[in-house]
Amino acid sequence: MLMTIAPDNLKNLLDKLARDRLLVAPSMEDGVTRLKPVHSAAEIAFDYSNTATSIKDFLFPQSEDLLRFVTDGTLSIEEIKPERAQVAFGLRPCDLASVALMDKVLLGGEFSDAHYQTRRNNTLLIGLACENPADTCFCTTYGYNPGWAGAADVMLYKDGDKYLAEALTDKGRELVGGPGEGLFKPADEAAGEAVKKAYAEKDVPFGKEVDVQGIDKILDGFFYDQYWDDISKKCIGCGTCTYVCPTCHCFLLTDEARGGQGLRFRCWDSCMFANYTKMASGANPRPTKKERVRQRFMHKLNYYPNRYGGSYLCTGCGRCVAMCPVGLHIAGVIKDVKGVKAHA
Amino acid sequence: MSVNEKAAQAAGAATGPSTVAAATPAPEGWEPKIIGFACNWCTYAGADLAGTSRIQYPPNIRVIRVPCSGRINPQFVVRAFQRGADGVLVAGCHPGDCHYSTGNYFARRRYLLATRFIEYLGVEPERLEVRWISGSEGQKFADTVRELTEKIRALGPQRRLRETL
Amino acid sequence: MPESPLIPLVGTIDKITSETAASDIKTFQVSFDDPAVMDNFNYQSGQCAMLSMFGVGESMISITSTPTRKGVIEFCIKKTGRVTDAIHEAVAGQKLGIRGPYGNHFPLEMMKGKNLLFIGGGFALAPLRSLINNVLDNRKEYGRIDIVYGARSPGDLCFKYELFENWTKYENTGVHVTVDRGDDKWTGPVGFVPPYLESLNPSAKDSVAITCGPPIMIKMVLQSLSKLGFADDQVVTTLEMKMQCGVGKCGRCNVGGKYVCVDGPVFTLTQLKQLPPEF
Amino acid sequence: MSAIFTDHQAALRDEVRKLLTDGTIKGFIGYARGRDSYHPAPAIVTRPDQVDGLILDQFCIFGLTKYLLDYIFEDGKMGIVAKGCDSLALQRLITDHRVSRDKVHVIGLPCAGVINAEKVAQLGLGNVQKVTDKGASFLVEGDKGSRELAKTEYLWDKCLWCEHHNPAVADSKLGPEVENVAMKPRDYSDIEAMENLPPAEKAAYWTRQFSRCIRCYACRNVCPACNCRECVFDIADPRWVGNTVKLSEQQMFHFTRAWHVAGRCVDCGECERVCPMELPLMKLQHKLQKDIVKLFGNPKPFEPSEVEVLGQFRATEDPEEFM
Repeated sequence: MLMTIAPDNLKNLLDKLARDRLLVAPSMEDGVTRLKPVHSAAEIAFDYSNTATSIKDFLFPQSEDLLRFVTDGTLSIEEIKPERAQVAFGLRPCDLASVALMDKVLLGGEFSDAHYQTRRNNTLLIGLACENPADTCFCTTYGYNPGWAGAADVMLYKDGDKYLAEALTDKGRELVGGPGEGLFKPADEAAGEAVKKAYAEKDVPFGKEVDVQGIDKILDGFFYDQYWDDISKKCIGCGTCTYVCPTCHCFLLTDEARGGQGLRFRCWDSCMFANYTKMASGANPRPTKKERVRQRFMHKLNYYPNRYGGSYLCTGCGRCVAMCPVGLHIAGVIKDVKGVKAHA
Repeated sequence: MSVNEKAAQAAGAATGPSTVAAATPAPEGWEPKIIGFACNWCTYAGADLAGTSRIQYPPNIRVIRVPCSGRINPQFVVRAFQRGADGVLVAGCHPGDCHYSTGNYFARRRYLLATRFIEYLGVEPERLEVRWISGSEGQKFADTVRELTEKIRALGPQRRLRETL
Repeated sequence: MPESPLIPLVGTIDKITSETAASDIKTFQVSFDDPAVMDNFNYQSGQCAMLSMFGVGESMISITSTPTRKGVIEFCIKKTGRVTDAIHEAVAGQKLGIRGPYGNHFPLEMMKGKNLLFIGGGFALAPLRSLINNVLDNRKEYGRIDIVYGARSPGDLCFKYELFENWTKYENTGVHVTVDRGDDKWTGPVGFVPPYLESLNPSAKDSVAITCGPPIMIKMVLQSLSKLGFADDQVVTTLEMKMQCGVGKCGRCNVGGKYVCVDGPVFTLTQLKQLPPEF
Repeated sequence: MSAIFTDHQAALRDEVRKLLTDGTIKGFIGYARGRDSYHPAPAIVTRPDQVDGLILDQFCIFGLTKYLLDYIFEDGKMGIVAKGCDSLALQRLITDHRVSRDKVHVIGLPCAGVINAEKVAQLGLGNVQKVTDKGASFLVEGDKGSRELAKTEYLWDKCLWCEHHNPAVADSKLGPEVENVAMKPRDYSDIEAMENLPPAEKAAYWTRQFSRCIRCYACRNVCPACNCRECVFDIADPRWVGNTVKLSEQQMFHFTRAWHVAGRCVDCGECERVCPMELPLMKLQHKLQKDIVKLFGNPKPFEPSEVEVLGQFRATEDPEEFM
């Protein structure tokens, strides 16, 4: 069912939510708009194309406590569970799409990641459709669009001076009927659907330039191509692309102990770092930038779709396009590989 | 702290200026913890002399003996603050007296810069003390430790660079 | 039981056996502190487990004991990095964390009724030992068994009690040991494993070769096996990669589209040849 | 001062093609078109057929010299294009004995200032077609509009006080040298303002900045002074900075990084420019610089010298504060 909510009511709702759970929202600080914990709606930026960091920070945080241990003489281990409730507001369609891709890795297979599952359960996702896609946005390349609701519990679409709202899950309906009671008004279904359609069909110029169709198959035979040599030379081996990416999920486990007790953490790691695959013996299967750069793009465009069926491990959020210091980003690689292929 | 702030801190996120240092009073029974980096040839001997001469000074300092003040990487100072020191004393031979001739001259340049830099990052300047204390200056060592302890007692616990585990 | 697969269970090191003269390789017998977990810890030859030294970190180690001898879990560990250093410093009775078992296992079904040729080098005999004891415990189900093993020097030979006492007792089973350099007491063959293997000239007919060793040895052994007429699907080997999670999430142990922690570590040469050479 | 990089693009391509063809160099480090006309990207070409991809325009800011470290263990020369500021970075690497001068062929690029693309990209001029030097301003013509942009407002800050318009190290030069005067004096007023804040406010400021850091190491990886064979942050034991991302570790990281290049920073500003979270990293370096100038009487600590500021002392002239 479609509803509308006035901006003031939305702010009231967010303020209300901030009282009993962690409110995460786009907020501008020193010129950077990123998703961060805020105390009230007053801190929220409502006018932004996309946030510098993604929802990943809160479903799969950069550092996460896994367990506490005591090692004085004996050993005891206590699992730490991320029990806090959180609500994330203002998620763009690319981030909402990324959640499904992360779910496949972290919740799929023989082992399910309990920490991630708990955070998923405890987090209410409120999406906000894109009014003005940035120059670097290319979500439409992957079949998403500026109105894509993905994993959202509630999806909002700015419609003139109000927001069109749709509750998509039980969690979302609980929000509308619970804390949101009296703040939402029923919307005209037909007019609402028209708004949704307009967002879904919104032009994403960069998306038109990048055609991903069939790249997984092309890459099957592209592993040994000279291209990886050429392109990887300019990589500086920083972790920017992987850390701002909403779908990169590689991590490491690390301990910190002081005086017989300590914590084990799970922290993001980056396949672009030289030490990433270096073994204790000193052997490193991916010793140079070439192997590392190739790994990152093969993973996103070939290994992942082959392993998890279909979708690519990229949602076209454009963060790596905007932030890679040397302009080595996935949209460029897709274009290049197809270009190289076309000439070959 | 509100639920929000606790949670925000748990997320490793900034909690805004409201939680910055100083605001929280020192806990009951708190005693300043001071790490003293002392060069082996002068200051350590000076500290020893203070002891054998039975000069009283506060027990708040934990001395770490190093070969030379030139060995004391400012990283050590930041690490000490990170791991719970409320104050740090860096001490070595007087200029001209270095056992290795010139180590303390390099240390002097380094700490002229480092004291200012650490202050610039928001650590109260009183928390880092650099002093030349010779092997015969047992009294100076004791006085330095006493003054430093009192200054830090007045400031309260150092939370600026302290890690939370 | 912890909810997360990343949380280890508490175990104890029961017994430590030094394997080599330099004591840089030791076998650790461990048990879970919870008897119920100990009873339910079912693994197969070729699988690994993640051992935790708290405050230092975790390491993925192959299980060297055989599931046919229940109640014994052993890991053979070489001192190579921070975690293994810490394990080597441990004394019997010390606690550690264990989680697992992880990965696939040696394809026992495909080996049934076949002649088996084991080729190991250095401390990489560890995963093979699990399989060797496994098949020897069911000796009748297999054909001839040959174990070819080499190490740098007599002092570097692992599992001497198995090589020279236990395994030689079985019928129709040959143990062939070589060293790169002998010493004044060594009377056996001297030389690298691949030429030694070729000199033994094992028959490829109805055989499966299982090899484990340092990368350079594997590379040469694979060439030798090919010369001896072994087809790719008759050759089984294991891969080693850096691992953090062990459960196919953390993303670093992949070789092409395969994760060594869940899809490996055991691969046939046929499978291996379909992977990019990033191992 | 009227030179536009684009004027030299053809000459650059010709020279690189010649150098590659006659075997003088085995590869060339330059610029190619990036995601749009405002963001040229570094490019390393090794074959003559790639040379036509090289570009030069007034947005070419990226300091390329650090790439030379990728080739120090290989035979043969690498070619590189270097502005004045880049040549300081190159001198840094040479002075630190990390790059051998005879293994680099430097094509010098006299520079009257690089336009801050991040500012211009906001103006909606579309795809940039042409940039003309008008003395005190640049005329930027795009397919959606043109604007005359005052240099004092639209150049990178470092270009305004730059005193190194002409490359100090070069085997050949593109175009005549430009007049080597700073557009305005080096200015540390923002550093002084920060120094005058009470400790709690300084702490609040840096807490806010450092807690935004994602520890991608882009600042380190782009820095020509961060050229250690093995970086302290990559060493597992002893581990000076843990993997966990929390304020105390971020501070340790940034303190260490800044301190390790104290007195060695060439003031190229690349760390701050590439930071995806826009941390004001040069505020750390400028503080160190300012103090070095004041304390040790070294007027230009950003010019590499054989003995670095913290690797020397003056027994009697250095200030004495620790008696």
